[in-house]
Amino acid sequence: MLDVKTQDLEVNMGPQHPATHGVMRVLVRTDGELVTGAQPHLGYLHRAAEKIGENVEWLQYLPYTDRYDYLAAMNNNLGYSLAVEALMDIEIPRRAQMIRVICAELNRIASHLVAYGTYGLDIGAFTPFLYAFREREWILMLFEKICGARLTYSYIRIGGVFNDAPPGWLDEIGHFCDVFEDKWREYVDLLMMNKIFVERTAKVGVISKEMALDFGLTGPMLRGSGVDFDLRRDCPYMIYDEIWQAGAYEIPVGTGEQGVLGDSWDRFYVRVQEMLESLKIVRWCLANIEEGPTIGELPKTLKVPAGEAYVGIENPRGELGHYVVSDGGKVAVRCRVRGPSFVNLAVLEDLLPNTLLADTVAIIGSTDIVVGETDR
Amino acid sequence: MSVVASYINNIVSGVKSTLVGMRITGKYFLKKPITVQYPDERLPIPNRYRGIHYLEQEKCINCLACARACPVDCIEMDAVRHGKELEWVKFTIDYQKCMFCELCVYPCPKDCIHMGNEFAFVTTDRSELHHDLLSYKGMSREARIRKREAEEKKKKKAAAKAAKAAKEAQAAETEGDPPQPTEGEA
Amino acid sequence: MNNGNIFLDLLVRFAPEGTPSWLLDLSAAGVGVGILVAMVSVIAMFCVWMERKVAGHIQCRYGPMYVGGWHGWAQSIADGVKLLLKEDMIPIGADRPLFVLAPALVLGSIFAALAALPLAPGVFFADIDLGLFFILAMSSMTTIGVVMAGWASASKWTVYGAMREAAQVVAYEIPLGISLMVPLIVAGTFNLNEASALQSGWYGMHWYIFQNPFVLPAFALFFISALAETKRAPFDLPEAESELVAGFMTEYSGIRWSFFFMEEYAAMFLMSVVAAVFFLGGFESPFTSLARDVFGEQHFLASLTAGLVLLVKAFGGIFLMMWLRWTLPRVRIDQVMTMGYKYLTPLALLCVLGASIFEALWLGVA
Amino acid sequence: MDFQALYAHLQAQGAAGLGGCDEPRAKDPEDKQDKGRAGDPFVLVAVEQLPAFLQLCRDDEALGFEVLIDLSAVDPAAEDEDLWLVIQLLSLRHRHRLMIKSMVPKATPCAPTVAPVYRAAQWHERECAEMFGITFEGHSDPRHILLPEDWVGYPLRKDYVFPKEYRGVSCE
Repeated sequence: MLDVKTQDLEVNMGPQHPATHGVMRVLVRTDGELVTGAQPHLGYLHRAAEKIGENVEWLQYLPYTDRYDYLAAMNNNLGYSLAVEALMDIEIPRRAQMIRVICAELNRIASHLVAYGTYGLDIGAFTPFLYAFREREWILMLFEKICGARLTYSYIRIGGVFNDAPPGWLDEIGHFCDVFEDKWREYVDLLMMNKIFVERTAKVGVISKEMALDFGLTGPMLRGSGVDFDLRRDCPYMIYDEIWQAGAYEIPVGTGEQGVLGDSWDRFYVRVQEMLESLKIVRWCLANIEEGPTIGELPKTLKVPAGEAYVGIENPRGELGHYVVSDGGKVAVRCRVRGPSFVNLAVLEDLLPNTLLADTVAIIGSTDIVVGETDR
Repeated sequence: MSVVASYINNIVSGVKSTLVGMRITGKYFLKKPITVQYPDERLPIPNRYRGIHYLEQEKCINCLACARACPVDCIEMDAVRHGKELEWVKFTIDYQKCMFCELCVYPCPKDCIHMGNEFAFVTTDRSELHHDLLSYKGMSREARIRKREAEEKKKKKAAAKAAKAAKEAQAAETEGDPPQPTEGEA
Repeated sequence: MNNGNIFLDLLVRFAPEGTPSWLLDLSAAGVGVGILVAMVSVIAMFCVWMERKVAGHIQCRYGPMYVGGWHGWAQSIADGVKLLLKEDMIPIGADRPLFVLAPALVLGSIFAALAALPLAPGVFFADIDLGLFFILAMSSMTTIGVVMAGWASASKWTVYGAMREAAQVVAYEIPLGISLMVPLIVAGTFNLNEASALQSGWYGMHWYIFQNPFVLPAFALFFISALAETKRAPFDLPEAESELVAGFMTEYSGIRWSFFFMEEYAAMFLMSVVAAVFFLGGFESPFTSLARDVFGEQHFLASLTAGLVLLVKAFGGIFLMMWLRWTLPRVRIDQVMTMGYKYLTPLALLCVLGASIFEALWLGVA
Repeated sequence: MDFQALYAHLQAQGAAGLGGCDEPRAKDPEDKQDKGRAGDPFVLVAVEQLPAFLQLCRDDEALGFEVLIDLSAVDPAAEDEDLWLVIQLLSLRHRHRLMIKSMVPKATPCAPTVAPVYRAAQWHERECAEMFGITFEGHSDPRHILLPEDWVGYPLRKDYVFPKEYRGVSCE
């Protein structure tokens, strides 16, 4: 028999490649269409956020938190604020907590909409992307009304939120919730249940439960592998526990409905379902919100007692952890950010080999990374 | 599921989901687009929009609170103080650095720096991004008048004081007391 | 008498006495090619504009709106001018002759294929008895150009694109050819003019898809195969912009790139016309038959109506292709192969079998 | 389990390298210098014993820490002699967290890799190594992750001096 052997081809996917969602490089080794090895290279967007955190005052760091996961800046603000508040002894007014939850959950919807749209783009469907952005635009407009920015909100601050909701804002959200549910149905019909989409994503990039835990995956990546764990319910922060007790939302978990448990489709469907659950949380908050102050009693200059605290919150992409160390001064000693994208991306090294080149794109898309966060 | 059944099922589900998708895209094809033609039409900008700053210079007291609050140190301000009145030298924001976080707005004790709704800030020259917020340099007319009035008042006061002191001195002299050291200043 | 080229006819009629016949032939060919190139370019440009508008409106936006005034009708012209003026770049490592030749080959073969298309009853560039055969052969030639382009660019992405194209076209030529055999069985001719004329009964509704129950499924199979042939989504794997950057044309820019672009739309038009002629009645429709009755068989208005009917049908097909493109995700290469070999080919063969049996019984009865 | 219970359990299990714990406390009103300590409690573990300790944390049924959430380091001050290696663990089953801290002397910044216990640690260790100059012994892929391979210095150390230029590009 003839022993025909072809040479492996090393292809650089990125730093400028449509499928890497930013400036990330995956060095892919291929044998024809078959990927035999992959190595992610990061750091193209490294902006030294942690070092900046050690050089600016507590409150001044807030705008920098917007910039690591720029698709979910509200959640980043929230994570950082909660971490600093864990060191301080302040009471957050209830209305502020409600507004925080509304903003965080709306931002989660917006973030998942981008994830949905860009995943469609990776798979080759362009139209769902623009439909998703249409609704995201609405959310961004709502944010624009409450805080004046569309992407880098710097809205949720240490001690509460910067502004109270403008008049009529909550009603607009109610309207959005009603419309969004119909649109959500369309997303599912148009892309999630499309035969080609299912064929492209089901049984592709299967992450078993053990693998997910070993790699420290969190968020939809973990739940897509069938692990029923959500920080909002299981390590509750703010008023999420109350909302859970009220039975307002559920935690979607991957079921392996279209293929194998833990495949790309499962991960994705978890995200899509989460949009609806977030909507329920927003609805609950709208029904229960009361008048009141939106910021706790803070000294004029922010003083953070010495100590260290780690607070992890459920970011759209997983656990966003802030580990802050203070020596009682005006500036943090250490401001560690545990970005979920960074951790979730590590799984690629093991996931990509022995898939097709087109699957590579599908798998990278299904991890739903934001490069601003992996590189910080 | 037997092979044949799954074969047929694949065809049916493929055709069906394609038709479902085409129904949705077809529906939107017939609807009116939601986008606006940007330079001709513009979306309304909310009140809280964080655009290019504007300064109520009359109110500003040059306290540097905004400059200190700025995470990127992009605000530079300088004014010479004449009593209560300010002679403005500069108040610049470097929009190459500014990240529109609004942190400069909150600490202002006089509520005089705001973020406006202007966002298109296109230049061909980087130095133009160094934006001066001052509407006038030096002192405003009102401030000058106030300053002059204050100075006149001061002069009058001083004159009155001097006159008073002189009177007192005179009185003291007539009383024959030794002169006091404060007299020399009058 | 029609000798296969109306331009030659016209020239013979108007040329001065004593012109040598080779000159007449040559000039007729030149005029024909000129008109063909112009026509195809206009159609391709219109298709590009149409694609952008269709995509826009499907995605809740307008698409081009400024250039030219009304709904940006001149956008394609402006783009064409821009592409002409762009720097012509050839990568250093590229195989220069092949790199230059590839777009020309792609565009040339698609033009050659388009030459066999009828414009109206009796109006055509070339009346070829094996017209369909010629079209299929010529449109397959584009693959060679694409593979050449992919190889000559000296880039890894382009090689991927080229290999995908080769594999895909080889797989889909088969169901494409077989599914076309179904209307051929009904029609009994390869000639596009004749095939169209054979559908004129039933007040212009005697289309092949109504003549035989197996032609309709064959039409669906043909349409899917044609999508793959023309590299249209969901089979746009050779380009696959999210995977292969831009596939085989990654390294092309300027006017050379626009040749590939034009080829895509010309191929769409070609396939739509073939579909219209062999499945959807060609020139025939109630309007055509009405026009024929009113103006008379040879009147130019009747011909015009027929030509317009074909054009409308062709653009209907193109619209369907666009609609599909903006609805569906892209399939993976192995799924493309599965679909071609496991689904389309056997189903097309079944259709041929069914159509043959039906035709035999029908003829037997009649 | 709350922190006290966790700590008691760790002690009962004789966890390798366990060297005490630290809990937040209020400011001592007597002592003017004392700032108190806010935030979360943590356990101190000898750095050489980290893999064995984490192994216990992962495999012990009552502890059940399936996930290593974070691994990073802290340089408390330029004059301090130790770096802190801080690990966050999370148990999905029992819904509790644990912060682990190890002192890594700046003189010999070495720590054993914990990637064999938790695969998640691999990338965190790479980041930690380039940012703080901690060598993780036995690490399978000791390349830089965020910084270029030829980056000089450890940026998150407090005594780090910002470079004037990098490869001819001015950084000022």
